[in-house]
Amino acid sequence: MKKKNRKIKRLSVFPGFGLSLGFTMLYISLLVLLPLSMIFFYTSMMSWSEFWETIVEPRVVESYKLSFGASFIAACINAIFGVIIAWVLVRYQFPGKKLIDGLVDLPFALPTAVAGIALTTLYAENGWLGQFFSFKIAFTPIGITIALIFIGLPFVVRMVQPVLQNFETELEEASAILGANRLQTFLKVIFPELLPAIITGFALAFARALGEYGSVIFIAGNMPMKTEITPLIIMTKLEQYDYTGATSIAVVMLIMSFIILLFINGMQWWSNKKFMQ
Amino acid sequence: NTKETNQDVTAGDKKKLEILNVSYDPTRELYEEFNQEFIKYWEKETGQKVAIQQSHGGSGKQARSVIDGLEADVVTLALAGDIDEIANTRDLLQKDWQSRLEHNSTPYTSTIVFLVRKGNPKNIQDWDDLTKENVSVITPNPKTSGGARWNYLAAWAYAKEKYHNDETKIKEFVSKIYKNVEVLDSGARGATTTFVERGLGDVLIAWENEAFLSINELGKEEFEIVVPTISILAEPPVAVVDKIAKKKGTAEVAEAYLKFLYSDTGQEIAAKNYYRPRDENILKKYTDQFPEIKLVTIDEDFGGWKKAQEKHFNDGGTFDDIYLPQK
Amino acid sequence: MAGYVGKSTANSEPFFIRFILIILTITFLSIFLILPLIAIFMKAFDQGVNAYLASNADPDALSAVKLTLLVVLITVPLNTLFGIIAAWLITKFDFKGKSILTTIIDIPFAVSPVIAGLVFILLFGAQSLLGQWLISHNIHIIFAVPGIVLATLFVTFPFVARELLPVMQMQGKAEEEASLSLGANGLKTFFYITLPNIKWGLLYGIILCSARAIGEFGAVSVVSGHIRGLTNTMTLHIEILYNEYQFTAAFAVASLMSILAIITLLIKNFIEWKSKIQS
Amino acid sequence: MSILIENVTKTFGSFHALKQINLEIQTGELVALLGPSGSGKTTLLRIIAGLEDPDEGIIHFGKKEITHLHTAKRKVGYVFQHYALFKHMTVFDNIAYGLKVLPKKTRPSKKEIESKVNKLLQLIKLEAFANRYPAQLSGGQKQRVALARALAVEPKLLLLDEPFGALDAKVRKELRRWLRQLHDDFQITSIFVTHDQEEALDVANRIVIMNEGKIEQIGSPDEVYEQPNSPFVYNFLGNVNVFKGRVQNGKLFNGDAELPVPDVTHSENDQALGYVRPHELSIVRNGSLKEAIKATIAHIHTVGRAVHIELKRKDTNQFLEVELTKEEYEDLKLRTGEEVFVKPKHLQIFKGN
Amino acid sequence: MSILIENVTKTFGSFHALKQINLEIQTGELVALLGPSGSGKTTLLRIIAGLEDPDEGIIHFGKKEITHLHTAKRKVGYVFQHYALFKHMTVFDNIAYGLKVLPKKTRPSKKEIESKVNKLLQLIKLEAFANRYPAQLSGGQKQRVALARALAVEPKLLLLDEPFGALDAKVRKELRRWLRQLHDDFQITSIFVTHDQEEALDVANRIVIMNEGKIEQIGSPDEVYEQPNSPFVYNFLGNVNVFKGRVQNGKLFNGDAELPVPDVTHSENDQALGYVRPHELSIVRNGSLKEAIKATIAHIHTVGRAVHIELKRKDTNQFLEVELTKEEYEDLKLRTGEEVFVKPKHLQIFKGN
Ligand SMILES: Nc1ncnc2c1ncn2[C@@H]1O[C@H](COP(=O)(O)OP(=O)(O)OP(=O)(O)O)[C@@H](O)[C@H]1O
Ligand SMILES: Nc1ncnc2c1ncn2[C@@H]1O[C@H](COP(=O)(O)OP(=O)(O)OP(=O)(O)O)[C@@H](O)[C@H]1O
Ligand SMILES: [Mg+2]
Ligand SMILES: [Mg+2]
Ligand SMILES: O=S(=O)([O-])[O-]
Repeated sequence: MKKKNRKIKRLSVFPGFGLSLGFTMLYISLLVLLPLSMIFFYTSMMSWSEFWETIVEPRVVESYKLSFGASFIAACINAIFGVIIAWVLVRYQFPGKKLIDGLVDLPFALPTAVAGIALTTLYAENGWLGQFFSFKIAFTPIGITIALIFIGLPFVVRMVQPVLQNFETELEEASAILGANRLQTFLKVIFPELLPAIITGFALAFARALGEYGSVIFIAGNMPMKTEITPLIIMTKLEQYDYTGATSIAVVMLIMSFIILLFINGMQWWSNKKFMQ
Repeated sequence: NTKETNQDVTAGDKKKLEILNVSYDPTRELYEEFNQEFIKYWEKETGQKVAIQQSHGGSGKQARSVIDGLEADVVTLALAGDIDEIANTRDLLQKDWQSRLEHNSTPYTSTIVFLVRKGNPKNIQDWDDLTKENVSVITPNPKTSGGARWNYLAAWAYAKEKYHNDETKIKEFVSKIYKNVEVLDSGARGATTTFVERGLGDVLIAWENEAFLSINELGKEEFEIVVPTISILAEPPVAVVDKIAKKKGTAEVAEAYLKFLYSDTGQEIAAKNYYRPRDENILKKYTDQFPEIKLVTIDEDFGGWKKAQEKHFNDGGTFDDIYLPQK
Repeated sequence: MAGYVGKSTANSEPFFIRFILIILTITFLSIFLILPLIAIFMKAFDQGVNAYLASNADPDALSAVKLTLLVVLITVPLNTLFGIIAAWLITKFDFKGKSILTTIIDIPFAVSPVIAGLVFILLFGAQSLLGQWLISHNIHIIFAVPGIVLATLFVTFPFVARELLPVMQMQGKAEEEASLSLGANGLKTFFYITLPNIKWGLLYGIILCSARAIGEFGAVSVVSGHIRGLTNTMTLHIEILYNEYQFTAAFAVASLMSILAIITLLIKNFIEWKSKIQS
Repeated sequence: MSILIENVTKTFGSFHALKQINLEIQTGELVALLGPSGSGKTTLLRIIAGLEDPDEGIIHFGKKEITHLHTAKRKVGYVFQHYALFKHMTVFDNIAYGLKVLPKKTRPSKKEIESKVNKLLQLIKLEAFANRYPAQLSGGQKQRVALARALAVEPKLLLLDEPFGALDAKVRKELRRWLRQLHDDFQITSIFVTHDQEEALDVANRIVIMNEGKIEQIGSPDEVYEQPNSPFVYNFLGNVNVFKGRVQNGKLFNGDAELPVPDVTHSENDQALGYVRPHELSIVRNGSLKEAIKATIAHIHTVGRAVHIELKRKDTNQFLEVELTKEEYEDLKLRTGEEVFVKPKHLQIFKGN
Repeated sequence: MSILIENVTKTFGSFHALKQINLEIQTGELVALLGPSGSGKTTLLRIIAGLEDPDEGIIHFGKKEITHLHTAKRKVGYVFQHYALFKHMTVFDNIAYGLKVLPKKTRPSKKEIESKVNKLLQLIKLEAFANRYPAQLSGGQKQRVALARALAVEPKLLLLDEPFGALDAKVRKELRRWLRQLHDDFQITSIFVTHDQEEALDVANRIVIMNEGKIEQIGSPDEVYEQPNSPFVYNFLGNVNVFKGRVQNGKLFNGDAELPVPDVTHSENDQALGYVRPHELSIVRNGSLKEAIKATIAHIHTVGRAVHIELKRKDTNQFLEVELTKEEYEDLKLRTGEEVFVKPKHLQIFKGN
């Protein structure tokens, strides 16, 4: 007697699927998707050619180069030093380690404008650090990069740290027993394991740096075609009551960031797929 | 203290009268003093208590906030253009708002001067000196800062006179000045900081009232003010945002508030805060502070804000020409 | 001075490499974190302790502190609730579009704070239909506390969820299933089993979320309206002070925020230390 | 409580984890689910517990159909593979949990709970450990706590998923004995999962052997060990020597050997597999070349009174395993490296290859 | 390569993990380190591999002292308990790793590496899996890859830490056999850690039994099983029945029983423990009340030709375990619940309690 059951299938023994799905979707829709849709809505009021002209204007293009370039370099530096810092914080013992570990999150908590002003104080030509350099730091792309390093610093460190903490030391030992030296072990065994975390941290730092405004404008110099970042251009458009112009550039930035995040997620998914199943 | 008065009233009787003055950045001390005087005045006149809320920010941003729904009863901004924008995009006040009060609806004015380092080491006396090759100039970006637009137009006015309206030469002259600009901060305060704190630049182009402020706040011993031969009359206008005031039932008090700026008390307070009062008598009292300069006006020399904005500051305007690679 | 915390001798680097790496770390962090922090405090005390105290006791400063705390008190619980529910949804159930949902949660990290503020202006501003309706009904969202709350919610949105996701994923479902099989209902299971297990991760997320909520500037600046004593948060108050040439006062308030940040970080370290002791 | 499982099917995506499972378990039985990894044992247990919904089929507890009843209402005791103890609760609180979450009306008083938990603590001999946290217990102790926790709610049905999975052989043995006693004392129906053949044979009244989502055989330990009904079961239950070849004239042709086949119900010329357990092989010094297999002794080791001998066939180089008693072994005086003959006493033939 | 370990001591903080370890291992031996959890097996192995530095003592490989030589230079093969395969490398790359990281001068060419790895893949029968990642392998396959990886560098010494820890009984058996063969083929010295008594007895040439950081006994499997030199070893190696009591007049007084003690080198009135393995007990239907123990049969189960019988003593309620051959069992016609008498054939006495 084969009996097909027609009752509604439970999704899981865990309760609250409908409720949590509903709440999550509602919250995300109201708080993220609906507001974000506005920039697409405003942009759509432009014709395609207007849109195109706005986003490829030489000053804007120059600012993309600067923003993407400086963000990329900052994220790279954060990736490299993030790994070193995470390594030192996890593996070594030295006085003041706890303090340093705690301070890593500071850029999240400090108002970005304050950070910008403080960094400018340090790196201006007559600043504490700036005076020791023969070249200008503040008001050049270098200064911008420094501000972006500051605000993105926690991402890589905090992503790599737990992975390193949970790293099976046995893998390192296996490598050592097989005759590898420390550098070989790091490059061939440890680094590949850290890579997903580094990439995620890099992506988040990069995305945040692209959008950063508050801390950068103080140290940027804001010279058109030279040290003008894209978020500043957006602000400029707003000052001219050009909402659609501002949103169209914002759309470009958002889509690029989104693609980067998606790409990173895709890579993660791909590597999981490859190694894990 | 304004703050306490505000709170008193907010907490006080039901028929509370409250107006919001949306202003631009460096008017805080001016209005802090003025509001107290006005509250006293209004209570004496009508027996009503009025509370005044203040908002400060970049002029353009403030205008945008009003357009987007910030319920200002009065706006006291840096540029007529900003108030025009409010009138145009949302019809919150009539298009001819500027003719409703005396002196172009500008109860106080200012002008553009130079701030140089003590002793004026580069011997900067006039606009010509800013075009010299070894002079480094600090001024904010006219695209993001309302004040900076006055700077630009002042330079333009000087060149216009010098080159007798030869547009190419004027442009070349202004362009030379801006080529000397080392840092183009997004706002006036940023520029001042760059000049004062970072020690960058030989000269800061600034509003007269801000130049005084920064000397007073940041060091009388280190800087001095240089007045050029020609400058522009900077007219920060004021207006009642009619529709909002009407809705809130504050039209009367708002109108009175602005009119009070023209009173002796108001003019005196403006002068004390380094704004040039419109009232001749009071201005005379402060001649030490406000030397005479030949001042052009935006209406006469530039055909009003709208035209000036379009010609110089919109995308593709003369300011962009200075920075964009020549085609 | 440079000891090694690892397990085995085979896994340690030569002394000079350890030394160099530690020096590199300290130098890098000094340049990028500690010096800026010192700069802030130096500036804050530029005019002495009294000026410092006065700046922080100014009624505008106090009302800014109050508003900031109010915003934190509203946004952090809301985002915490969301974070828990979203993490529950994503880790306990399988459904289509899960990975997209997870990516969407990341989006606010990638949006410029200025844009984050702007979108709320575009949505609720007087130029939109919704905004006009709101104005005609005298409902104030932007240029009032709700707007500031919304913008802060947006910017701090991913923190708790992001913190909880890996914790709950690692946690697995076994203990909850055990609880259910012992007859406990969903709510009891959540409060007795799930919550105690994720509490440290949750607190960590809450602290990061609070830190960002306190420190947020760009987005809040756009929607605030900057009305003195009403809609200025601490960061906006700092901006205004700065714009009025009151640098010392600006940095005094900023140093107050750094102290707040450092306190949250201390709490976090304390929590981590405690959770280490527990396990 | 008796359990009836009818036509239960479960898929994960396109993967069939369970295929048409039918199983009846009597009240008081102790049934072992045995099978290789991935054969669906856990899935079946989870479906019985209500932690997973079957795609098809129905389940009865006693006379009641409970196919879709929520797990919280089934009142089964479930002991999870990795214990799933509540890490943040003491041993006492872990055991008391099921009582504490009862609805107010049916919940025992605090005192009653306490006395009940204390009784259970006594039963699992962990009275002194009541206030420890799971992290402070050894594997065997954790296991007992998990059991006590499941028993606290007085379930009619106890489900155990690889309860002794990660334990030391000695501890394992102890717990097994303890489980059987417990089961006898409480007279509850129990199903336990294992992939350890010996454990299943040792503990259970009845064994259910699963493979690839299907039930291969159900029977008493003796039945499944002595009369496996498929090569899979033969292979899976303990050690076995396999002879692959062709059946002809009542003989299995394998390598150089021709092994006599007891009952020739098999059609001639069939490819076939002959199965012999190690104790069903004997070693002789001289054998007729055809009926015995020539092999070299590779390894000898003694466990208790059994001697395990590993031999390498001369003809195919394959290994054979023989189990002798100590007496037999000493009689033969076997030594590593020696050449001997191996003879199956009993050969079970299955068709196919 | 022979290994000499002299007076090796190791502490972690204030905890003594190894106390004065002395051990000599001959070239080609396969030695099992056996002991309960926490007894220091892994620590000893790690010290031999150079992963841990001893606090005291010296270690020789052959004639060379290598106590402080860096692990990378010891050229030992080490198989970790949980395999420690490189997750992001394929099976091929895992095995090739040790060759690829050789200094340029001594590194074989790419082709040589390839052919060597392929040979190893053939050896572990995973040719078809060369391009898989560890996550795509079953436990047994992973294990073999870990072994191949260790063998690739042609170590003179192979160290294995619980190599079969987490595996299925059947897979385990297979791998054991394979390991022994490998060991014989390559003639390398091997030390492997286990906590499974049977495994140690099955695989090793010699067994080292450890307890609390000390070596309890060293000997061949037969030696340690048949002649344990301490109660600990007796207890630890497989099943044993313990009789606790007082020795008087050549008898052990235990419960109601008076069990004859073979050699009375023990002083009278001593508290003592008597140990009997299950196969050293016999069951009789009638017994003199004093020399035998009255007990009820609690459980019977058969594995192969052995029958395990569990009995509950009438006097002390303790459990006894007896192992009979099938023939003996069938002769006696025992049934669960029956009352019988149990008699030790051989009683090993240790002093103390
Ligand atoms: N949630 C799931 N999603 C997809 N496949 C699943 C899921 N749960 C189990 N499976 C698959 O179903 C099959 C049976 O799994 P199950 O856990 O029942 O095996 P098992 O017999 O308990 O094995 P083991 O001895 O390894 O525990 C496995 O192949 C497993 O991969
Ligand atoms: N790095 C360490 N720090 C402190 N104690 C340690 C460390 N490594 C091992 N120990 C302790 O030393 C003792 C011996 O550990 P070891 O790992 O050698 O045991 P084992 O015999 O291998 O046990 P198992 O069978 O559980 O693997 C244990 O009590 C363990 O807790
Ligand atoms: Mg399972
Ligand atoms: Mg170990
Ligand atoms: O200060 S921002 O967050 O807007 O950069």
